[in-house]
Amino acid sequence: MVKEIERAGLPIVHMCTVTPISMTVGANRIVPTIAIPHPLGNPKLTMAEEKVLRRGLVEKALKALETEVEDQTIFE
Amino acid sequence: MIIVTNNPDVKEKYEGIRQIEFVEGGYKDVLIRVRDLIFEGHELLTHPLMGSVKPNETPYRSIAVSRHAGKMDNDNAIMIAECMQTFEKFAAMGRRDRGRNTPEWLLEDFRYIDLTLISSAVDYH
Amino acid sequence: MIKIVHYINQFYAGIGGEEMAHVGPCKMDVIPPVSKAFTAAWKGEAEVVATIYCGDSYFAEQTDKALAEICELIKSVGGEMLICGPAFNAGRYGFACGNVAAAVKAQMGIPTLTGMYEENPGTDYKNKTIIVPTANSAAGMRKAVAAMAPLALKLAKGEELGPYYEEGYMYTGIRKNMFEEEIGAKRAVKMMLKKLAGEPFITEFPMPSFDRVAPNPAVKDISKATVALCTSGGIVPKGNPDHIESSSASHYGKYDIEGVMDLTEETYETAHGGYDPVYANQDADRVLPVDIMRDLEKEGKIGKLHRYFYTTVGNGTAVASAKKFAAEYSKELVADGVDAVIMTST
Amino acid sequence: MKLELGLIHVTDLQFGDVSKVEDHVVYINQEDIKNLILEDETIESVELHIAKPGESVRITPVKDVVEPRVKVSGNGGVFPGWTHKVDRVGEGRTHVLKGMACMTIGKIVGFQEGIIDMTGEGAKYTPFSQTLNFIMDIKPIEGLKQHDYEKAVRTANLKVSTFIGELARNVEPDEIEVYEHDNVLEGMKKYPDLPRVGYVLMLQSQGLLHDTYVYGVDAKQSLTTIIGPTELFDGAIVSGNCVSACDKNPTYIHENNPVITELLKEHGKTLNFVGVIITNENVYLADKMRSSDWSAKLCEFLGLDGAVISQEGFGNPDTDLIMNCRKIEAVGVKTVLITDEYAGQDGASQSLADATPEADAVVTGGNANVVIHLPKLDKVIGYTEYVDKIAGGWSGSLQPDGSIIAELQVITSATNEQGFNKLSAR
Repeated sequence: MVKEIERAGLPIVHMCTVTPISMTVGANRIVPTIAIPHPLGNPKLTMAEEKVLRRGLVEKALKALETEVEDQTIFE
Repeated sequence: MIIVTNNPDVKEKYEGIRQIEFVEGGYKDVLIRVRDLIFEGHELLTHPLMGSVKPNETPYRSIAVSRHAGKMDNDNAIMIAECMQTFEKFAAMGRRDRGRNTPEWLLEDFRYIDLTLISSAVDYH
Repeated sequence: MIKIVHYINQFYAGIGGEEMAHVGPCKMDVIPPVSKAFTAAWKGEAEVVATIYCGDSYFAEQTDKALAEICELIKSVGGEMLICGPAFNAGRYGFACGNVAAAVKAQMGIPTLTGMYEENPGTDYKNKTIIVPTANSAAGMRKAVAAMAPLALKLAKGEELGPYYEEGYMYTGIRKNMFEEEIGAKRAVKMMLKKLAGEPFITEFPMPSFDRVAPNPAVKDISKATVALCTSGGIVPKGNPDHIESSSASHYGKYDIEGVMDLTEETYETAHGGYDPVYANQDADRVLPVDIMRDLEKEGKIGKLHRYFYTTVGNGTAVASAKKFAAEYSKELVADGVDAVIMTST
Repeated sequence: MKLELGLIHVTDLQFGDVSKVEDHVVYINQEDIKNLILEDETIESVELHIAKPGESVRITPVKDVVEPRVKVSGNGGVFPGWTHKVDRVGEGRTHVLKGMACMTIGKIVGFQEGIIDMTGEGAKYTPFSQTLNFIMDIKPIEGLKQHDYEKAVRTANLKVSTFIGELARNVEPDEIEVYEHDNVLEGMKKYPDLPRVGYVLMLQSQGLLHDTYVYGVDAKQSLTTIIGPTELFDGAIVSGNCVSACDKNPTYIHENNPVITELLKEHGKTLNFVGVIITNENVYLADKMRSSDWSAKLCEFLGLDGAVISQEGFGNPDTDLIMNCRKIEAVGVKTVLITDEYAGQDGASQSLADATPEADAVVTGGNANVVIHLPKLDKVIGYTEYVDKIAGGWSGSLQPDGSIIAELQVITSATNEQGFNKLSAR
């Protein structure tokens, strides 16, 4: 899926928990996330804390989009 | 180890000997549960597609994972994903209704084969 | 004589370049030289009875309409086969050729064939029509016609094509059984000897798509960019209005989030059946971060959050249908002027 | 090591008063066979049939197929560990009743499978439409468990095949094939310039109805090991595998292993055939890791340049195949794989459950999902009521007129993964 969007000419960042799957589906920019049922959140935190966490991840994804890569890259 | 299964015969044989996680549901539900356990860091011990009985024929599935949960194993995650893909492929062929209209005598055989296959792995380890 | 219809774009029809890409399908009054080259190659066994052109933009933007018009034109001249292109390395022309050839074959049941460069995105249709590889520019026209014409003739006559590597079309990925001259074990030993000697050999089963798509260049200035959100986590408006299935989804969702600042328990949920949905149902931002994107938009950290998000249900797997969905909606994203995409998966 | 196969070309198979081979005709006294089979107290009854190429006959559900052979000189006897004591075989002379096959049928489990048609569309796909077939329909005593039934049927066929093979002991063969191979040292000295090629033979070993035996040992309990090529020609490997009709390896195909035959033919000419590595296909992942590690290690120890790898069965053996390929290529040994495909009825789906870019040389036995239409045949030996239940069949496969619409995978050995057939796919 990620590959199709990349093929259409759009830079794409894949945010997902199981990064090896992201690698096999051919994503080039990968940002690892928290957990399967809540990739961009953590129900153990307060709403405010969660937003900080989520913002951090999204900013990392934007950074990835602004970064030139030559090969599949995981932005830890 | 934990045996994830929807096969009552497996439950009956290993109850009290091994940890059983019984899944109310089909072949795919067992795959999904195992996938989630892998994501939680349990190690996959048996191949999810064991046996030559195709996933669109038998409604039963038993898969062993480790009790211990550590860091998620990447190869396991890929393997379960590939198995789910293979399952979907056979499901899309839509030949059989995976047990819904299968006569009891045949279901019995499917349960028996699933039991003996998982036993071939579990009993030696 | 077999009646063959030829599909080309506005450029090869001599109508004009990019400035004329908006024109709709039209039958040419005079058969153009590119079509005549095919007729000549068929040496009296077949001929191009009509040439249809269509602007590349028109086709990309109104695909269904264009296809209907093209099918109508083919019927009106009694076409028994359709050839498209060759498109060489022209991306949108290649897409149109592949799409037209695939759709006409599926809808009208007549054989179709096209030609293009191996890296043309239109080669995605190689499992739905026969695509002949060509050079990457029109300088290879003569060779392309020479390669396409005999295959077209075979197809038009209803003959079965041999394997792709003998006939010279692109590997379709559609597996077809056939009987060989020798048993498998002998073939394996022969293949082994060739592999050991470093001689060329042809595998009977090419391993599936290890093809990688090269990364696109980075976004120059994200603060000016329009960023779209997509997810395979099945986030949908509460009530799942389009009935996206919880697994093996047969369609994808496209939802307008104009004015939506935050996904709440009351307004959004997940249709995903593969994981515990409680957390996503409580707060769908945990899967699709609309709240953060709005904040960043307000702060000028991104140019704009795209008005629509796209959603599918994956099960951590790359199923063929999901691939098709993404291929479809990525074209919309491009057309809508999106600069970059964030895809989230569960 | 040298083994001579004395081929006796069988031109006809008949029931007769005395069991014997005379003028290329095999005569079988039914009582001889019945007495032999009924020695086993778990067997209630047996019915015997003969089916010949071209006849309008359908045989189903087929369990195992065996070629009758007898060891006339050299060490040991055929099917060591079963009908002869465990003793090394593969040298001397063995007589073969070429052109006939012994097969067992019976309801072991409901979805047990395998159709052999002696004429028509189905006959094109199974090699056993070309053999004179001696068929044993074996019924168990009441209440016999499936695994005991499978064992009884398997053993019965080996006993009968040994008995029939014995009839050929003193018959002058029509043709003698000589198979010779060298030990590692000799081979290296004799053919220093030829590429060193081995064969990795994967054996199904997942459990009941999915097992293979080597000299009587269940392959799942064995580490990957080395076996002499000609040992298989004396029945060292026996099949207990009766699921996935199209791509399991019946004992007959082990006895006639086509990869070994082809490699022996080329030995000393275009290549130096170093040896056969047998490895298993277990359910337990750690076993898979260990067995494939061992395959690669043995390829390395033998100093191979190349290895042909053959598979057996569907699904998780794909994982073993790919692991073997990847690890063997990683130690610098070039591989060619033999497999078959489940690409869907339209051929558009992914063929294997696993893949790797190293697998760049693959031979395929064809797509097992292809739908075929088998005409009604005059006579059925066995039970077609199971056709709706077998792999590749579905509710309604058996048509009211007696014809069958089903996938190719219903046909015994249609997509064999040792490369026994001419069927392929592109």
